[in-house]
Amino acid sequence: MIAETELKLHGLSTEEYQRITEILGRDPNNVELGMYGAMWSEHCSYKNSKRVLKRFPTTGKRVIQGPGENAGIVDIGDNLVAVLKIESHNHPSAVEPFQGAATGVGGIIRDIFAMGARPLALLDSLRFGELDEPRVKYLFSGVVSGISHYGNCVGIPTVGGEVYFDSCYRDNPLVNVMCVGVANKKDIKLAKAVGVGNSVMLVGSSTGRDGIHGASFASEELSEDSESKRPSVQVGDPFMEKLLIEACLEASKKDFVLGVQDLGAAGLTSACCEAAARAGTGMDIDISLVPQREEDMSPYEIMLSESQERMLLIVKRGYEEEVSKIFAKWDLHAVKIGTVTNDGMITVRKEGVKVAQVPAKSLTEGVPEVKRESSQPSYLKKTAVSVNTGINENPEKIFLKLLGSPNLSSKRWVFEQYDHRVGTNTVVKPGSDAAVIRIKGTSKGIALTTDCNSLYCYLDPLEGGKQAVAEAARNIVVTGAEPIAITDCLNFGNPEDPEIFYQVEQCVEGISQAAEFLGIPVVSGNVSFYNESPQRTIFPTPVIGMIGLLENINERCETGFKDNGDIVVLLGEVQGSTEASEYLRYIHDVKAGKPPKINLLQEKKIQQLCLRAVREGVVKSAHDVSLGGLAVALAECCVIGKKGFKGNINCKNLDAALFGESPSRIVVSVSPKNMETLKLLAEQMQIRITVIGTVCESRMTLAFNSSVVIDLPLDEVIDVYENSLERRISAQ
Amino acid sequence: MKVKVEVFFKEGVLDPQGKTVKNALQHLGYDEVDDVRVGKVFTLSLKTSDREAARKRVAQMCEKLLSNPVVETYSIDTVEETR
Amino acid sequence: MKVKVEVFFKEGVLDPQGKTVKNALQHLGYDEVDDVRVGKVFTLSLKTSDREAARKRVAQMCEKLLSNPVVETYSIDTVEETR
Amino acid sequence: MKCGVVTFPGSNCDQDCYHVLKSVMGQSTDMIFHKDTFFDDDFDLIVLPGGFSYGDYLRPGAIARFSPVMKSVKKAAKIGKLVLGICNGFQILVEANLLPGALLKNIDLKFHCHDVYIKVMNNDSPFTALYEKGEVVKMNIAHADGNYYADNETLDELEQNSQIVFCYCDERGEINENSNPNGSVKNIAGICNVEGNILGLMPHPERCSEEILGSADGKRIFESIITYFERRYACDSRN
Ligand SMILES: Nc1ncnc2c1ncn2[C@@H]1O[C@H](COP(=O)(O)OP(=O)(O)O)[C@@H](O)[C@H]1O
Ligand SMILES: [Mg+2]
Repeated sequence: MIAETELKLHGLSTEEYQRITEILGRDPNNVELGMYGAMWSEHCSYKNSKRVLKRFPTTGKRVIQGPGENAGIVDIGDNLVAVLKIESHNHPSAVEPFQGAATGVGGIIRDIFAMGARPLALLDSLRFGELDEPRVKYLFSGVVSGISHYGNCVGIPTVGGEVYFDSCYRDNPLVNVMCVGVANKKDIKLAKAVGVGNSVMLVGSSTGRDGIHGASFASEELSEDSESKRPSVQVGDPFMEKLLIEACLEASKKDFVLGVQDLGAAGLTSACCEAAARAGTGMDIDISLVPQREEDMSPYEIMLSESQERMLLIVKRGYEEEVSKIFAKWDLHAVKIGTVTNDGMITVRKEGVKVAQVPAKSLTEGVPEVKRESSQPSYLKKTAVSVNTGINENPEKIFLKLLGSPNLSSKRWVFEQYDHRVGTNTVVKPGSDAAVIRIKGTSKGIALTTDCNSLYCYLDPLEGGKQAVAEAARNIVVTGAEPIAITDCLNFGNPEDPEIFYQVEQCVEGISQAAEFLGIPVVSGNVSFYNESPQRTIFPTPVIGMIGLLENINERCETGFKDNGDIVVLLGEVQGSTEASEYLRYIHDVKAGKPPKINLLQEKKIQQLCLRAVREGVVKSAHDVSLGGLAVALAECCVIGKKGFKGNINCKNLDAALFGESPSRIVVSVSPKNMETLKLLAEQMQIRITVIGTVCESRMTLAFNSSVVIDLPLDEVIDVYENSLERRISAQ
Repeated sequence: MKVKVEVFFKEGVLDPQGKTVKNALQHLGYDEVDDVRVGKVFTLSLKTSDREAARKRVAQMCEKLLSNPVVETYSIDTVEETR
Repeated sequence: MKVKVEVFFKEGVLDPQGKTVKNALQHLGYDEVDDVRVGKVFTLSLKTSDREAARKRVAQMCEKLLSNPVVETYSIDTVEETR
Repeated sequence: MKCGVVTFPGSNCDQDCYHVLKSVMGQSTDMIFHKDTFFDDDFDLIVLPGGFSYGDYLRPGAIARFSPVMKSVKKAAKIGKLVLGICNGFQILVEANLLPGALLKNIDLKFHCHDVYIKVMNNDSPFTALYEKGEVVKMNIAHADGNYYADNETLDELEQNSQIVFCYCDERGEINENSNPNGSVKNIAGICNVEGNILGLMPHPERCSEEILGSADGKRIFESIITYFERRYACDSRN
């Protein structure tokens, strides 16, 4: 029997070791132990979350590929498909923000072109501690430059994302990256090692000692010595990735390329066993054929290296030369390292001599599932109190404070460091609710967004899960697109803690209820646990990545007000709630209260109304009301449209009226001649709408029960919204 | 006092620049080039006259700012008194 | 043979990286820092044993590729035989 | 008119340029791979597109200038064909000594992607004839190394020969420090050679050639080029 300390090194439990000996009928050797350790880590095996994830609705008339492949696929008509996936790179970014984030971008892109799709857009969902700390600034600017470095160089526009700051992310920032691609339906490649006797070829970068144990690194909490876990940090080579994209997409078009699989966490081990397991085959590879960057690498190191920018191809026997030619054009090597077998085993050799042999399926599915306890977190008793603050300062001052706060002000400083226009497809640029890219050669467009209100998830995981989906969908709908698919990234603390596991279960339940009700399937996703340090745990943060389809891109709509004299109308309830709001968190430093409840039927109707009004050209602008409430939403319409606003809200509480939050609300602007049509539509759908003002030239004036509470020149509103983040960062 | 600091990626860490420059040189006919590593070099002019103290302070600067110990190593190359 | 090459901006060409590093260092309390220049350093491993020939070839590489004579100067720092 | 768009390893605006020339402008357009060469007469216009050739490792454009295709580009330029370098293409032209000066890191060391206003300083060129002199147009920039540098002597020459084609300015056409996004000397955004048949610029006209993308101000560069060749061919056939 093996020492427990050695098992720990591989991240395996005694029970798991037992299981391995049963599977093999013998003790595993060191290489095999390493392979199981990596594949059975939470990051690769989902042993803690599998059962919960089954809850997601994953089918629908457009779904071609749900969870289980490198990325999800949905039909968008005209023989085209959209391919999408989101992934976390939290721990690497905490240790080395620039390279951690950069390699996160590289990894998610490979998942998309592995399926034969050309990556068309990236989104990044980021969360950090409070910006006044130098270390947070360092992490934040490092992550942003890492994404900029990699994404810009590979030539995929980063068109959207989110940035949120709260002290809970101080030690453990979140870096989630989503990629969306489009392919001809017939060009889709699955990562299956089919056809006994076919060749397994490795392409891209040579293999070094970098990133060994990356999977297990991502599967434990950050601690004092995380910084010393050097090998887990890899350096990305976006230039190589760009060549790899072009060469792989060229190869994918060929019939003799049967399958494509990226090398991500657990490197060659994971690529081989996943491709073989999916096809029910085996693989016999010789690691001495693997191009190596460093000398004297052991089989263990080669099998577990997480060197970036590598792909595995399954090639019809006899066509290896053809494949090599395609890669040579791009100055890349394509090397045959083995063959597909029918024995279901992953056999690893070194110069012909067997160094490991394990059943492929046992690596991907054999892990003993872990049943986690769950119990309602005790903090919920404390936070579920209703907080009555009242406004104790001049509302205009509060408004400006909020508008210039890190979470609400424009993220221009971030997205202007990203090339968001390469590809000449970006029709709605970052800064709006959802980005819209066009699909050349068609009249279609795709809307994209990522969303999650993690404070809601913290204060009410079920409600938070629902609202993450609803908010994402609302962001899609205001552009005129119909939501068609979800990819999710579940960021949580240590699932071994029953209170954390409760958050996981509840959030997933909430997401599932909303996704089901709104009819949007979950087609791919990623789980990231252990996001905590000894000092703090993150808010539960299930990020929802969503795409929507515009059949006719000319029927799109944007956030900004358009013309003087247009009528500004609120779809939905006027009164918001300050509980669990950003206003309460930022201005009053209170993270408590019950998030406003969402009525999914009401939500669905509002979305349908908005979609119709946009598509039929009834409204000229549409913007969803979220963090910061109505006052902030109106300011955004003004800033983005470079127009003023004059209006009045009749309501009970001043702070709830201005800054209160509540789901199912959308601000639209309508030309007076279309007002009747909008009223009719709303009546038909039984939605309450309220006229709250008009678009005007250059002031933002807002009254509450007919007395003016905000009256500011547009230029000042623009300046505070657009430049506050940059000022905060450059202030030393 | 002038101090020169060099910062390179650690051994074993991929150096994409070095690799690309090596390929370019080989393409240009410099076949004798076996390997290239690319690093950064800083020349710091300091208002100090104490050599040893300077070296210590610069080592701190390297740890804190000039290099990223997670992926890079630094070396303090020369310490030169300015005339 | 290992050859080290350094490339810096010419005097007179603004070095914004140097300026940024200087400011950052001063902000961290290293007030003795008067000036910082940032350059590139290359370590070339060559399959040659002739020191002088190596130096000449490397000078060519510098002129052609490693430096941009419009804004940069280069210096061949050390030539070291590998054991 | 026949157009060629070069793909270097790491080019990423090559397809964008192809799209505009072919689908928006309706011109016969081919892609040219960096390893290939071509005959002097194959193309009237050769575009060196934006992107990160060779990852911009070392210096932007430093390695791409040695590509085989650049020999053909030089020869074509010599006999008066038009060469348009956009962003990374501009950087390559400068490294290849087809245009004077150098492009350094942006003064704030950051990548900038946003719209800028640029002023047309010279409309007496095949690339800009359809603009008014002094006209202010809106285009997108997206670069980390667009800080144009040249020594004083070179700058004098550029001015004397009217080689400065575009300068960054504000909405009203003022050329000042506030409207300079990257630190370029004299706010230079684009220059041409003495003969006027090679243009390099940092802004991306191909991203600004369709209203749906927010601006069509860049389209007139391509229209100017087309007009130039229509006239030239008309002349040729008359002679
Ligand atoms: N939260 C989730 N929701 C839906 N599907 C998920 C989720 N997490 C993982 N999956 C699916 O499980 C599979 C394995 O995920 P992952 O290991 O992250 O992919 P990869 O190996 O390509 O990085 C993928 O098909 C992914 O879409
Ligand atoms: Mg994958």
